[in-house]
Amino acid sequence: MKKVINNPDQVVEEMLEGVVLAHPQYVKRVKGFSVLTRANSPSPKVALVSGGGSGHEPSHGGFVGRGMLDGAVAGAVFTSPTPDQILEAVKAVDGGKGVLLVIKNYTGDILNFEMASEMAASEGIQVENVIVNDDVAVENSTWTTGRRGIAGTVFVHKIAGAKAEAGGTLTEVKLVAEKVIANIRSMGMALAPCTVPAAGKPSFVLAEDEIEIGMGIHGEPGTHREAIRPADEIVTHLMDKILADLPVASGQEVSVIVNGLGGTPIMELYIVNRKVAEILNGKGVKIVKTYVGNYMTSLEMAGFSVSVLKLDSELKDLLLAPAETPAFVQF
Amino acid sequence: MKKVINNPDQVVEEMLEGVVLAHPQYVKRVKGFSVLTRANSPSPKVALVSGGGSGHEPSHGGFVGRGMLDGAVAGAVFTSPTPDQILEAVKAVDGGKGVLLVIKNYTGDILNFEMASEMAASEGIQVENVIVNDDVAVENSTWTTGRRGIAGTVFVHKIAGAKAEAGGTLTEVKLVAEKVIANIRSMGMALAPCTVPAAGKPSFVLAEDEIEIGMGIHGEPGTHREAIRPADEIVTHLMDKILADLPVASGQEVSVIVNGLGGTPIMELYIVNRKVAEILNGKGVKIVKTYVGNYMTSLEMAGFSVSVLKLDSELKDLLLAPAETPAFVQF
Amino acid sequence: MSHTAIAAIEAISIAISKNKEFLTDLDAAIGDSDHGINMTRGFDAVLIKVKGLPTHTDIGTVLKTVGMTLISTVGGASGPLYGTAFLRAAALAQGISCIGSHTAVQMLEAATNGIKERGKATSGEKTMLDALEPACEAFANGIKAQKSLVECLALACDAAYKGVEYTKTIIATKGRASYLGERSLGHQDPGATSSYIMLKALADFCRHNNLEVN
Amino acid sequence: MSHTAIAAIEAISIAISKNKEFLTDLDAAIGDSDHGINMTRGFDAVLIKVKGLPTHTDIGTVLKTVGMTLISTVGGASGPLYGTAFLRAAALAQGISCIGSHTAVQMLEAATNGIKERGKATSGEKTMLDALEPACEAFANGIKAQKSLVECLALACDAAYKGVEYTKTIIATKGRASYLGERSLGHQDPGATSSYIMLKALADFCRHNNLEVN
Ligand SMILES: Nc1ncnc2c1ncn2[C@@H]1O[C@H](COP(=O)(O)OP(=O)(O)O)[C@@H](O)[C@H]1O
Ligand SMILES: Nc1ncnc2c1ncn2[C@@H]1O[C@H](COP(=O)(O)OP(=O)(O)O)[C@@H](O)[C@H]1O
Ligand SMILES: [Mg+2]
Ligand SMILES: [Mg+2]
Ligand SMILES: [Mg+2]
Ligand SMILES: [Mg+2]
Repeated sequence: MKKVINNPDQVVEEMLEGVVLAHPQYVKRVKGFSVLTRANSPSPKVALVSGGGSGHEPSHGGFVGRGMLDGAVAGAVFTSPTPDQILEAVKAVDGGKGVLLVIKNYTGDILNFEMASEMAASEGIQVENVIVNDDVAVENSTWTTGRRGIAGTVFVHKIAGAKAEAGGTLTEVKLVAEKVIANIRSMGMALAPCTVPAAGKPSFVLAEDEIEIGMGIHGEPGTHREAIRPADEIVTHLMDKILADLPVASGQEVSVIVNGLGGTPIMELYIVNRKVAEILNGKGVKIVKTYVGNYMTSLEMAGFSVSVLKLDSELKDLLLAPAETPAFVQF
Repeated sequence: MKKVINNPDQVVEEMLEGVVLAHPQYVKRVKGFSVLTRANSPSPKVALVSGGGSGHEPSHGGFVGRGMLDGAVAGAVFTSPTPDQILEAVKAVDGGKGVLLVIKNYTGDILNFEMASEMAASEGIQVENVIVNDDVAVENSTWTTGRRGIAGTVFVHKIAGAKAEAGGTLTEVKLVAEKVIANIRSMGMALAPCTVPAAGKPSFVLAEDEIEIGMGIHGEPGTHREAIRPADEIVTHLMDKILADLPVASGQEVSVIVNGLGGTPIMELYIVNRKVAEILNGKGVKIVKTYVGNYMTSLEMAGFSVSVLKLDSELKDLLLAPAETPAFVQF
Repeated sequence: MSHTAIAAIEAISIAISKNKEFLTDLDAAIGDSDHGINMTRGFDAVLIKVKGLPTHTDIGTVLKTVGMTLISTVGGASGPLYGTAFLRAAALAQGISCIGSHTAVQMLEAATNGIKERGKATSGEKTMLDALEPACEAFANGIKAQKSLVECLALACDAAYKGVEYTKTIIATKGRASYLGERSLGHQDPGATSSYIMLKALADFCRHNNLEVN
Repeated sequence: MSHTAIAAIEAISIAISKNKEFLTDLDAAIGDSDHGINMTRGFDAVLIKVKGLPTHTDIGTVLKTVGMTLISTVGGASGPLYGTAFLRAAALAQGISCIGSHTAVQMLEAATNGIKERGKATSGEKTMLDALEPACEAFANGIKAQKSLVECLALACDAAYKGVEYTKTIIATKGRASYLGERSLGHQDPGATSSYIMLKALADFCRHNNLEVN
C-alpha cells in the first residue's frame, strides 16, 4: 500500500483538518467531532445533514455550504459514522426549523442514523430522514436490503438543499428529496480496486484485462466481471440497466452525473459522457445539465458511475439554483 | 493497459466531443479543430488562449469560460498542439483587442506556439505570449531550458483571465500574467505512473515502496526516487524547495493549489493541505484562498503537486474575482 | 464481581483484535472489508473505557459502558447491533455484581433480541443472528438441564460454530452481503463469525477461571 | 524525378513507423515517451499526403508537403523542428525534379540550419543536431571528394550514428531531457536517433535504387 498519508488510523482526522484549513470561508469543524458544518451555522432554515463513511470525498464535507448541506458527518473509511457524531451534527445545524438526514441505503448507515434521530428527537429536535437508493446494479427486491445509495445522492443534496435554502418547510424539503430519489438511477463499473488505509490491501483483485460491473462504492462486489471492452460498449450496458429501471420518454428533461471513482482520468470521464449523451439524445431526451468529475469517490478506485435524474419543472429550477460549497459551485 | 476508452488514437477527439456535450453553456468546438472556445466567443476584450498536450484535464478546456480562458487547444496526449490548431484558436477568439497565449515552458509548446504567433501576426492579429515556469524541481539555469510549467499555470489563467474580463489591454493583461508567473512556485511527487493510451505502457516504473520526487506532468523523471515516507515529511520537503526559491515573509498573503495528478484520492490531497497550511501558518503567512483538487492532471498518475502564489493587492483582487467555467467556478 | 466482568470483556477484546485481519478478509469477500477493523476499533476503545471504571462498578454498568462505547466507535452495521445487544444485557444486570444462571440466559436472549429488533432481521438471513440464536437456545437448554456454566458455554459455542458454518450455505438477505444474491453462497458471514469469536472468548475465559453461575 | 522523391519519403516513413516503439522507449528514459508516437503520427499523415500529390510534382513541392504535414500533425518539439527542416530543404528544390550534388549539400545544410535556428540550439546539447551536423559535414566532404551519392550517404550515416553514440556521453541542455541534468548521461537522444533513422532509410533507398546525383 503506497499512500500519501501519515498514519492509517488518522486519515479521517487529518483530512478534516485539511478541509477546514482549505475552506474556512465555507466550513467549520464541530470541535471534538468528525463533523463539518457551514461556517455560519446554524441558520434559521431547515437544515440538511448527510454523511457516511469517509473515502468518498468530496462527499460529504465538500458539499457543505450555501444551497446544499448544512452539516456532514464523516465516519471511518467506508464505515458509517456513529450515532453520537450524527447527533452532534444535528444539534450544531438545527436552527429551529428541523433537520433532514440524507442517508444512503446501507444497513450500517441506516442503523446509525436512526439511532441518532431517536436521540435527537428525545432532545426535542424535529428530525426527518430520506434514504437514497439509486444503484440499479442491485435488485430492489423485498428479499434484499434494496438498492444501494451511490453518486445520485449528490442530486439529493443539491435539490433538497436548494429547497431548504428557498425557505421550504421540513415536510416540503423531505417531499422534494423523496421526489428526487424516486427519479434517480445510477450504475458504475471498476477497472481497479482501492485500498482502505487501515486494511492495507485492496478490497478486491481484478486480472490485467478484467473489469467489474456494478460494484459498490465501498468495493462491494458487483453484478459480474468481464473482459475489458470499449468504453462505448460499457456505457451502453450501464445505460441499458439504468433506463430499463427508469424509462425516459422523448422530450423528457434530465440531468446527468458522470462520476469518477477517484483513480480515473477526467479524460476518460468525458469519453464516457460522449456516449451517455449520444444515447440520451438518441432517445430524444433533453439533457439540461451534465456534471462530470469526482463527486462520490471510492478512494483511488479506477472506474466511474453514471447517474440519470428525471426532471420536472420544480426539480429543474432547484437543480439550477445557485450553490457555493468547497466542491460544488454554481451560479 | 486498462482504460475506459474506445481507440487510443481517438481519445482526444472523443474527449472533446464529450466536453462539448457536457458543457454547451460554457464551451463550443471550432469545427474540424481540437479547439474549444467560450460558447459566446469572440467578445470585445483581450482574449486568452492556452493549451498543450491532452491528458492534463481539466486543463485546459475546463478553464474556458467567463473570467478565465477564451480558447484552449488540445494536442495529442502529452504532446504540444500544432501551430495550425493554435492559429485557429487565436482566430476564433480574437475580438480585435489582441490575444495572449499562455504557454507552459516546454520546448515543444514554445516552438509550436511561436510558429502559431508568427502566423497570426502575419494575418494581422495582435498576439503576445507569456511562458509559465513554476516547477522548482528543475534548476532554472541558463544551461537548461529552464523550469517546467505545471499546476501554477491555473493561477495565470485565473488572474490574467480576470484582468482581461475587467477590460485590461493586451499589455496590461500580459504584464499581470508575468507578475503572476514571477510569483508562483510549484513542485510535485508521484506514487505511481500513468500510461499514455497510444504508448500502451507506463512511462516509468516505481517499486512497491518507491516514490518519485519532482517528476514532470508528462512523466518526465524528477529529482530523485526514495522510499515512501509519511505525508508530512514529503510535503515538508516540497515546501522547503518551493520556499527556498520563493521566500515568504511573515504577513505575506498567498494562495495555494494542492493539485491531484489524476489518480490520488481527494482525501490524500486534504491530508497534504493540512501540512502545507501548517507550514505556511507557522511562518506567519496568510493563506487567502486554497484550491484542492484535480486541476492539472497527468492522466491517472498517482501523486500531487503544491503551488504557492505570492499575492499583492492587485493579484488578490483578480484571484478572488468571479469565474465560471466547466472546472472552475467562483462567485 | 465486576473486576471479573471487566477481565472477561478484556478477553473478548483481545480475541477480536487477534482476528482483525481474519474478520476483515471475510468481509472483503461479501461485504466491504472492514468488519475486523470496525470491531477492533470498537473493542480497543472498550478496553480503555472499562479499565478506567472504578473497581466496584456493577456488571450492568460495565456492560452499559461496553455497549455505549461500541455504539460510539464501531460505526457500520455491527456497531449499533452489538452496541444494542450489550445495552440490553446491561439492563438486566443493573446493580448486580454476580450473575445467576437464570439471569445469564435472559441476558443472552435480551442481547440477541436487541439485535433482531435493531436489525429487523431473523435467523436464516446470513447475519450474526445465525450464530447467536442457536447459541442462545443451546445455552438455555444447558442451563435448564442444570449443566455447569462452562459446559453450557461450550454448548453455546458449538451451536454458534455450526451457525457460522450454516451461513456458508445460505444467501444473504440482510446487510451488505444481500447485494450479492447467489454470489454470497459459499462464504461465511463475518458478523456471525465475530459473534462466535466473542462467545468462544467468553467460554475460554470462564473455563480458565473456573467460573460458575449460581 | 518526383515519383522517386515520393518513394524516398515513403521509405523514410516506413522506417519511422518500424521504429515507433524504439524511439518512444528512448524518449521514456529521458523525456516523455512520445517521440516514436509523434513521428509515426506525422509520417503516417505524410504518406497519405504525398501519395495524393499529382505525378509530376516538383521535388520542392513534395518536400514542402512533408514539412507542412509534419508541422501540422507531429506537435511536440520534433514537429516544428523537422517541419522547418523539410521546408528549408524544399525552398532549395522548388521547381526542380532532379537534384545536383551541390544542391543536395545545400539542402541538407539548410535543413540542419533550420533546426538550429528554430530550436536555438547547437551541437553538443544532446539533440537531433548531434546526428545532423556531423552527417552534414561528412556528406559535404564526400561530395567535395567527388564520391558517389551512395558513398556520401553512407558516410553521412556513419557520422550520424557516431553522433547518436556521442549523445550518450553528454548532458542534455536543450529539450525535455535537460531537466534531468546528470541523469541524462548514458542515454541516447531520441531525436538524434530519429535523424539517423531517416538518413539511413534515405541512404538504403538510394543504394537499392542505384540513385546518383548529377
Ligand atoms: N440487519 C442486520 N441484522 C443483523 N445483522 C446484520 C444486519 N446487517 C448486517 N448484519 C451483520 O453485520 C455484519 C457486517 O458488519 P460490518 O462489516 O462491521 O458493517 P458494514 O456492513 O456496515 O460494513 C454482517 O456480517 C452481518 O452479520
Ligand atoms: N531546442 C532543440 N533543438 C533541437 N532539437 C531539439 C530541441 N529540443 C528538443 N529537441 C529534440 O527533440 C526530441 C524530442 O522530440 P519529441 O519527443 O517528439 O518532442 P517533446 O520533447 O516535445 O515530447 C529530442 O530528443 C531532441 O532531439
Ligand atoms: Mg462498512
Ligand atoms: Mg511530448
Ligand atoms: Mg463491513
Ligand atoms: Mg517526447
